[in-house]
Amino acid sequence: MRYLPLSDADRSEMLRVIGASSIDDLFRDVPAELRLKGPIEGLPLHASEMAVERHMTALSRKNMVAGDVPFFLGCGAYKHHIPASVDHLIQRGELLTSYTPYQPEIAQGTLQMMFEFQTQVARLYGCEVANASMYDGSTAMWEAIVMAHRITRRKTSVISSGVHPHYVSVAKTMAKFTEDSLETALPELSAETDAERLIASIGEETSAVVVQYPDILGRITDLTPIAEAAHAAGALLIAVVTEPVALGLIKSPGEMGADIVVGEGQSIGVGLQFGGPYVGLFATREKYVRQMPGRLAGETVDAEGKRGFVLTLSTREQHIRREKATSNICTSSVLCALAFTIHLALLGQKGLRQLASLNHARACEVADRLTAIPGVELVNDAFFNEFTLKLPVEARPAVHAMVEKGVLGGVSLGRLYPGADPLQHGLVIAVTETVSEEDIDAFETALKEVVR
Amino acid sequence: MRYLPLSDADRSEMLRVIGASSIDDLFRDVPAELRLKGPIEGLPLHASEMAVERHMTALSRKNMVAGDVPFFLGCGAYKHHIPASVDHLIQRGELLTSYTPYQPEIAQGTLQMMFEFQTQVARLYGCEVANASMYDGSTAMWEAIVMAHRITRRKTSVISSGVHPHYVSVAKTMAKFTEDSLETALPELSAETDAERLIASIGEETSAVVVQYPDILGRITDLTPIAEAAHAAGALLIAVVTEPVALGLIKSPGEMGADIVVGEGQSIGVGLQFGGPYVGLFATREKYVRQMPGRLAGETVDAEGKRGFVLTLSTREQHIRREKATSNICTSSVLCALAFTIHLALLGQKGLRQLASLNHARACEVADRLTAIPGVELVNDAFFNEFTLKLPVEARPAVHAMVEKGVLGGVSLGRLYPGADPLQHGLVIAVTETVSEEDIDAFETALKEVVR
Amino acid sequence: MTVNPSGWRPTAPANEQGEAQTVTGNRALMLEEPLLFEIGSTEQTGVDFDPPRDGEGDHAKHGGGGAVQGSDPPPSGLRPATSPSRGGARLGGLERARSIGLPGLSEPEAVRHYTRLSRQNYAIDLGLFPLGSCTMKHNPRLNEKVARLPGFADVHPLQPQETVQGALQVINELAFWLLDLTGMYGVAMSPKAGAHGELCGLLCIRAALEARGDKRQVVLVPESAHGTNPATAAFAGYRVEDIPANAAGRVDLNALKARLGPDVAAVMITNPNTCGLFEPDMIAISEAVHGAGAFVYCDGANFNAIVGKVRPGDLGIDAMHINLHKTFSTPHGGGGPGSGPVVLSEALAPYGPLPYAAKYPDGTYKLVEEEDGADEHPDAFGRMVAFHGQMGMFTRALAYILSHGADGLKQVAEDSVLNANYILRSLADVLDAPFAKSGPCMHEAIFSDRGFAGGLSTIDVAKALIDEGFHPMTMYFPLVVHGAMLVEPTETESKAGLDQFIAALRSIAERAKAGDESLGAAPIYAPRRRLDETLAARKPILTYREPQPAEAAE
Amino acid sequence: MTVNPSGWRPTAPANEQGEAQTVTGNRALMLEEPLLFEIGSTEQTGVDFDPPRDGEGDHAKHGGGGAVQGSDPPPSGLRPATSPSRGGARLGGLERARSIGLPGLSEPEAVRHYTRLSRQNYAIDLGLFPLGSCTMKHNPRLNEKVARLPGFADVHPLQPQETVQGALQVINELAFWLLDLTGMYGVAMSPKAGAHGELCGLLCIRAALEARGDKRQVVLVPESAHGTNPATAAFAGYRVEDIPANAAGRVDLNALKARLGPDVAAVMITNPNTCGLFEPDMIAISEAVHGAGAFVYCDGANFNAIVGKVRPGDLGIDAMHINLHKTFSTPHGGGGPGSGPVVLSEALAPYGPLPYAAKYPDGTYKLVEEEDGADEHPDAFGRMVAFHGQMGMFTRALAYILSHGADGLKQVAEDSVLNANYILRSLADVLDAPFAKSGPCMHEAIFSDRGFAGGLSTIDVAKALIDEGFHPMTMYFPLVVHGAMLVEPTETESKAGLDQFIAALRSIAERAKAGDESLGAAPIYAPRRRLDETLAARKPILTYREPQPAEAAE
Ligand SMILES: Cc1ncc(COP(=O)(O)O)c(C=O)c1O
Ligand SMILES: Cc1ncc(COP(=O)(O)O)c(C=O)c1O
Repeated sequence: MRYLPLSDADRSEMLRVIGASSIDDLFRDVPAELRLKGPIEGLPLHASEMAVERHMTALSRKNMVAGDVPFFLGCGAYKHHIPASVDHLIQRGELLTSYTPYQPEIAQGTLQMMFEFQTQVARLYGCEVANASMYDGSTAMWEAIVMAHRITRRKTSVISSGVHPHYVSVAKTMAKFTEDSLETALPELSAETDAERLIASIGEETSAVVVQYPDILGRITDLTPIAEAAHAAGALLIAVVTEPVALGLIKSPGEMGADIVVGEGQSIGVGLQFGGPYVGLFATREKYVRQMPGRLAGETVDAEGKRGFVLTLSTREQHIRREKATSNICTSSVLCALAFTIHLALLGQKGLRQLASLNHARACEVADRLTAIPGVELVNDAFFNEFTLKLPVEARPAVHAMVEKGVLGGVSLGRLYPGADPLQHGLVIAVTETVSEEDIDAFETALKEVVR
Repeated sequence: MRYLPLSDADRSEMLRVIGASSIDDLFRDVPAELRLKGPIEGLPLHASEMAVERHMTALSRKNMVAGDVPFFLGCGAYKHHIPASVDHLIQRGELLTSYTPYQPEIAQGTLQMMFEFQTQVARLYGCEVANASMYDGSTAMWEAIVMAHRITRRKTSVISSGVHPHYVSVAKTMAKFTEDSLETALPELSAETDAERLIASIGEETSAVVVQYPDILGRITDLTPIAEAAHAAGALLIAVVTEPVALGLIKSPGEMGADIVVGEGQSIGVGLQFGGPYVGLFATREKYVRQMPGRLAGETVDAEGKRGFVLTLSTREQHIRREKATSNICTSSVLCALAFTIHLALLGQKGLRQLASLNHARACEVADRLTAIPGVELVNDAFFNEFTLKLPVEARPAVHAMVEKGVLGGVSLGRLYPGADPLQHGLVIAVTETVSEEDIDAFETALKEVVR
Repeated sequence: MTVNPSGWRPTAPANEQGEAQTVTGNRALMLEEPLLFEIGSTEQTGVDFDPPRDGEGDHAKHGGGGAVQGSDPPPSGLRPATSPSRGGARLGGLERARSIGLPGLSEPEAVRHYTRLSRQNYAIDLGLFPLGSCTMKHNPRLNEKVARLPGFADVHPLQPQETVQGALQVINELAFWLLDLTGMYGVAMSPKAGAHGELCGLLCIRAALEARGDKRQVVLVPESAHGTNPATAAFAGYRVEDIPANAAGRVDLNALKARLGPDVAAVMITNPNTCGLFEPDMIAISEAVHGAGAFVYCDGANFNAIVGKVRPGDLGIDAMHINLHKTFSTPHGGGGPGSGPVVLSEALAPYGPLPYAAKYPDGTYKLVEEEDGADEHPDAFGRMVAFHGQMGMFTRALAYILSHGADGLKQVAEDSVLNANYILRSLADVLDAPFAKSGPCMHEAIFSDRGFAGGLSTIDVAKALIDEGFHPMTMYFPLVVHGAMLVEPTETESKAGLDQFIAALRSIAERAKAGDESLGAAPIYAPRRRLDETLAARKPILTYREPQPAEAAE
Repeated sequence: MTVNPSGWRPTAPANEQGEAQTVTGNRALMLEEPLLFEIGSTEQTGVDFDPPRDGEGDHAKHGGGGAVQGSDPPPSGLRPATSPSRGGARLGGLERARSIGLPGLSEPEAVRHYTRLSRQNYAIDLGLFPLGSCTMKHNPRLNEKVARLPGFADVHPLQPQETVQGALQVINELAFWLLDLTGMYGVAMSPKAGAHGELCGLLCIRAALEARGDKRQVVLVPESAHGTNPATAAFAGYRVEDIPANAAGRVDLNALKARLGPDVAAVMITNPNTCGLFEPDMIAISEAVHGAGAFVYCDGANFNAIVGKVRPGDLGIDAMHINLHKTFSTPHGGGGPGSGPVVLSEALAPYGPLPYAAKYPDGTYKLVEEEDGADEHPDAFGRMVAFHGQMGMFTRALAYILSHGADGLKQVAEDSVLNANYILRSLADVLDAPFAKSGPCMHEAIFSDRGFAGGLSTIDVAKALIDEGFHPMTMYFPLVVHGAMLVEPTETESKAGLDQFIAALRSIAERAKAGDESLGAAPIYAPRRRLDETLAARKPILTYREPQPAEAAE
């Protein structure tokens, strides 16, 4: 078998050295009656690379490829053009096939890249420190809530109705078991966010207020008042960012007073991949660093005084602190973090700003074009590259009808909030630099037809 | 521009250091009236990676992809499955972006791979030595003829009618200028090769006999008698191999007495690529090595006595011998040679034999299936993975008609030998491991329809 | 950028060999590389944009090119979409004014920066990576290729389901084979890594207990367990208690039985355990645990040793996570991404999380989410992640399973165990192997530092292995063995490779016993000597700060 | 395999730094790697085949798997075609009986073997590669991506033309832009590299001369020319004579005029020339040559210096090859593949070779081969290669040209010249720059070894650069400068990178002048010390031979 270097001759020679009469001798601790006699049933025998490649290719062709059609989906995952050099570099064996950098003398590559990643994330979010990645945005948000709980010793968090519903369900699921209590609500199809409700509901039991920016409907609002209200009550402000590209154009949550900023990094370097693997970003204030989950790379020197990097503050982590750790996370999403840091290094501030303004300009154009369709209303006043339309018809069937016309025309709120009647006419549309003029024409035509 | 690291600030600082007032100052040797004033006309200004990728993708989609349809073309280029690890490895920057290994201390990777490649080629061909690659099979054949000319000091070579017509045209083109004379002929649609004609035409002016094995019609024949006849007359036997996979199953030319064996390496590791880049293989007897063209890696030791490799016998080459060199070749096809050596190392003798027998078995099946079609005759008695059919109709229109049915059904001799009437009914069909049962059914159906 | 980007200064202590120093600090192919922030500039970018139209004037000054200028033939793809006159007008006054401080690199600089950095890493592709408990096996390149097929890599998780049938089929097929290989009843595919899978498994257990109104508080975990086990139990709201081990490095069955009671929710067992030993009493353990009304969670990180040889379902296990990034060869990538599907017993399957990919008789696939959950999977404990799990790992793992097949996977387990025992027996004469007398090990061999001369410890042996061209084994884990050295070669190592490793470790072990002080200086050939971890933790520097003008000058 | 795969033995002279030796011969990440033939086996393979059917029993024993065994869901792709009962029966008795002696490696062994070997190479991706005359610029990764699109990579050269319109369009578009950039009349796309392009150009010239019944015998080539120039002229059947250079490193116009006559077929000029200097008299040269009834061949290897700044067609050139693997960034790959299209003047265009890709008014493309050649291109001198040229390089070069565009390419030339002059002027005080006084250089700076202390030469400086982490410049070429050091940075180097290089070369130059003997020992940090090239040439070992049992034992 192509992945197995041992020959039968090697095997018998090695058994001889070991002093075992047969391979099963080595499995003697496994109850004999349970040991499978031959190859396991059901699974075919080994297959050639060509056969497997053909099978997988056949499956892949059953999917509609985002890049092949007019594409306008967002809601937590965004299609951006990724420079070819990013994937080329993360496929270098030294990055792809290394482990968590436990032996820093021969892991400076990963460690320095982690350190650079942490700095980029902290600056993008407007925070002092960031960790070296979490699984994704949704799990990062839950970890932030638990962290706020540890810091404030309070158990109630107030979650904005603008937070991605999947993120909210993850938090609700966990809260059931940790006896945290979460105040949540459904979003409304209005230009206003629920900032006021949030501020009103902050109390002395509140550990944190959690807001998404831009939110699930693409709305953006100044977080400063919420931060001030939270701080006044001794609570923290947790901001969630699902589209990091936005921060090339609009204020960072850190600048507006957020204490913990978490989010999804997929937009930069990672790609759509049907939802995973993605990369969770996590940043906060220096004073909270010892309460932070996840790996951290830190600067130090070696025996010769040369600068080098190591994993640090491990006393927060499960492999040292075990049940007292700040989190149980071990393997996180470093390779995606490397893709993120490479793509962001290629962009730089200059490229990120250009990319962001191009996204926004393109989104404004699409909003104008679509709201010109009779009966179609724009929910948002302000947005970055994503906005919500109120259609004269239910959005969910409309989306399926557009698929028939070869257009992937946004995410219906019906998909995200099944059964929430007031939202059924809502359609969330993301527009990035990958959208061409022809794509916009096709979308406009398709939407016209399905709403009439 | 994304490929240019200098900033405008760098540029003016550097001009200052240089002591030039402007960049045009540095171009002062270029006649001012000829210097272009602005960006050259016609060519657009720079474009984003995304835009260029879309343009190239659009062009690529105008082509019918071999892997997407039933595919049976050969005649000097063969479709084989290449393990994913081959392309992964040759994309490592250290291999992809290095130069010809002039500085061996920091080029041992390329040099050792060349040495391993030379050994593999020599063994595959049944020869003593091989070089580190030529441009392709056709240019390698011409170099072999010139080499035979140098060795025998004779100018006439006899070329089998079974040699690929493009290879023959290349040789004819060159011969016009070097005053070598070539005896050539058109192939006939018969099971017999022209071995007898060749033997008969060997004289004391003959420098070399050139035969292809398997030949353009897929025929294979024992080269021993030709080798003996050639040697008896003081001439050399040059064998040309366009499908190296064949040598996993059939005797090597070296074993049968060939003095120089050249060929195309594309089948192993390189891929179709619409005809290039490919890689020329070149092997011969040790005693002729100083007459051989191309780069050679040789073993030696370093100052500490460690084994190492260097480019050697450069006194044959243009950069040392200039007009007295054995060839003018400089850049050859090393990266394709690396792909070849990696793929062949993955196969090994065991895999190569399996691959070759699978190809032959599949080809036999297809031959049986197609010759069952009324009016369709098999020209070959013996073949490896490629054979020729005589159709009841002209083959060229038949091939186009099959394209309409989504089948790439072989190469018509009319395409290769335009105007050669006796050959117009000939269709050359190659069958490799990539051909599936469904492909064979589709081909059979299509051919049935077009010949009826 | 300074000419010598490393911290090295001529005044710094010259290293032992008194090497000739270079001006650049480079040593031929071993290149020093400054930080991104030291070489990049906020005015530089490695990404171009197509030319601005009215309204995009905003970034006109950033000099997008004019790809649309007259060209014949006109490259069709080279026309950017136009944009509106109102660009930049709808940001609610939230424009980001201040500099973000993100440096950019041109593509040549970026490729070089990351290529140089990568060369400072060790990896499986370079050599043996015997990190015990981590199953660092070869990552097949076919897997990388299939994961990048546009039909998998360029598909959005919220596309209408009729447009992602192939993606759902991948999840369903992989789930099918994981159940086949484990003999379990159900599987939760969405967990993002092993620890996340542990959490998923414990939440299933907790949901099952609560469903029967049973509020148990305690989870029992062996001392030898991986840190994620107790951390996860605590994260899920349980109190953690130890299970003692016996002299043979296995769970002490009687002690366990004695502790079991109505307050125990679950027992977390790692099998094969972290000493590389199979728990021969596994069935008795399961029976005892079930007898006490608790559940058996199995940490499946070591499944590689038994895949295709025995089915965990036959051992009485209720839940087990599988690290696709270990047993099923998805690349570890320097610390993830991983994927931790959890297989479940019939008792726990009803409580598994949403979403999941179901296959219907008509051959279609459906992603069962909250919407249909109520009908099709009413007892689900909830959702673990946004979207549907690690698709990019699923494609790789499926390609791996189909490539190996039933015969190949059985061989995987056998060869991994064979390689580990070969190392164990080949070194037993120079290194103390605490459990060697109790019989063969499974996929990893464990040694202790017993017999090393004073002042030398496991870390010195590990660092000396670095100079010999190997990644060290896992050090000081599990805690139950003094100065533990846990060696997991995996099945993808050749005998020649093992022999070289054995020879190197043998000579180092002899030096350690002989008290060769020079071990303390190892590594001497790596990009860095030993690093000061105390300093790093004492005053953490976690992000780059631009030097003050003074420093910058130098 | 021996434990220590390198030739090193403890008995060998310990190296200067008296390094501690390792058992394996490895030095941390710098790993010794044996030959394929020392680690592989003829019984091992890294390629699997699907299970045998009747008649393929032939390789049944090689153990193809049974991918077709009952599987649910049945992986559709996993069914191999059946094969006939007669397999292996039609080889005309030519079965290959003897062992071929080709070792195989499993995939993990192969990935490791080649990854380790690759790490012993220097490359552009690692750092500055200032090899004069070679234009080692950054190779954009976009180019690698587009070249691998199935529509380009998986297309057969003999597919019916209606199925390859996109491929033909690529050739035609690239040809179009090359003509635009050179201001020439026609272009031959099929030559495989620069030298092959030279041959193509000279054959056009010869065909043109013969067409007018003119049998000229001599080609004039400057002493400073690259070796391929005289070699090509000889290969094309011409006698080669030198053209002398003047003190400023340019062609001596008067000497050239004096030599021109009815026997001279062509003059081969490199412009910018191999000293990195532009020929200011180029137009006068062309006029003189044309006046004498001969043609001007220009070696375009140095086109990078002037692309987008001046059009060779305006300089009176009749034929010029373009190295796509230099100016247009296709990767050099350790020695090719390259691509050497030749642009032609109106006088030579009719004689260009077949085939070529023509565009028709209806927007279709046609590959004009021998068949139509007679009508559409009757004077073609013939064919240079099988098939149609280096498609894989065409896609890359086209992507590069479109990416840079008119503004980008002009900047390429300017930055390449700027970088070279920056190096020239920054080092002129420590290194002898023979032509510096005559003014600026173009894309490369040339220095001589004048002033080095006795016993030290260019090679010592070059090898010392290796230790500093740079690839050396071109040494001892061109021949017209003593101990020539030809430095071509290209435009893809940053100022910071150049400053580091300058600092390193400056210190080495100072050591060379001061007579620092230690330079003679360089490199000391590379995978190998200086290699014995004389030994290699004296008794050539060009292929591996298995050791006799005796040796093998050790
Ligand atoms: C025994 C054991 N359990 C659990 C884990 C955690 O798995 P992951 O790192 O995928 O979260 C690991 C991996 O390090 C492990 O070795
Ligand atoms: C000046 C010059 N002419 C010709 C050549 C030959 O080009 P190629 O190596 O592509 O055959 C080269 C490349 O080394 C060169 O530098």
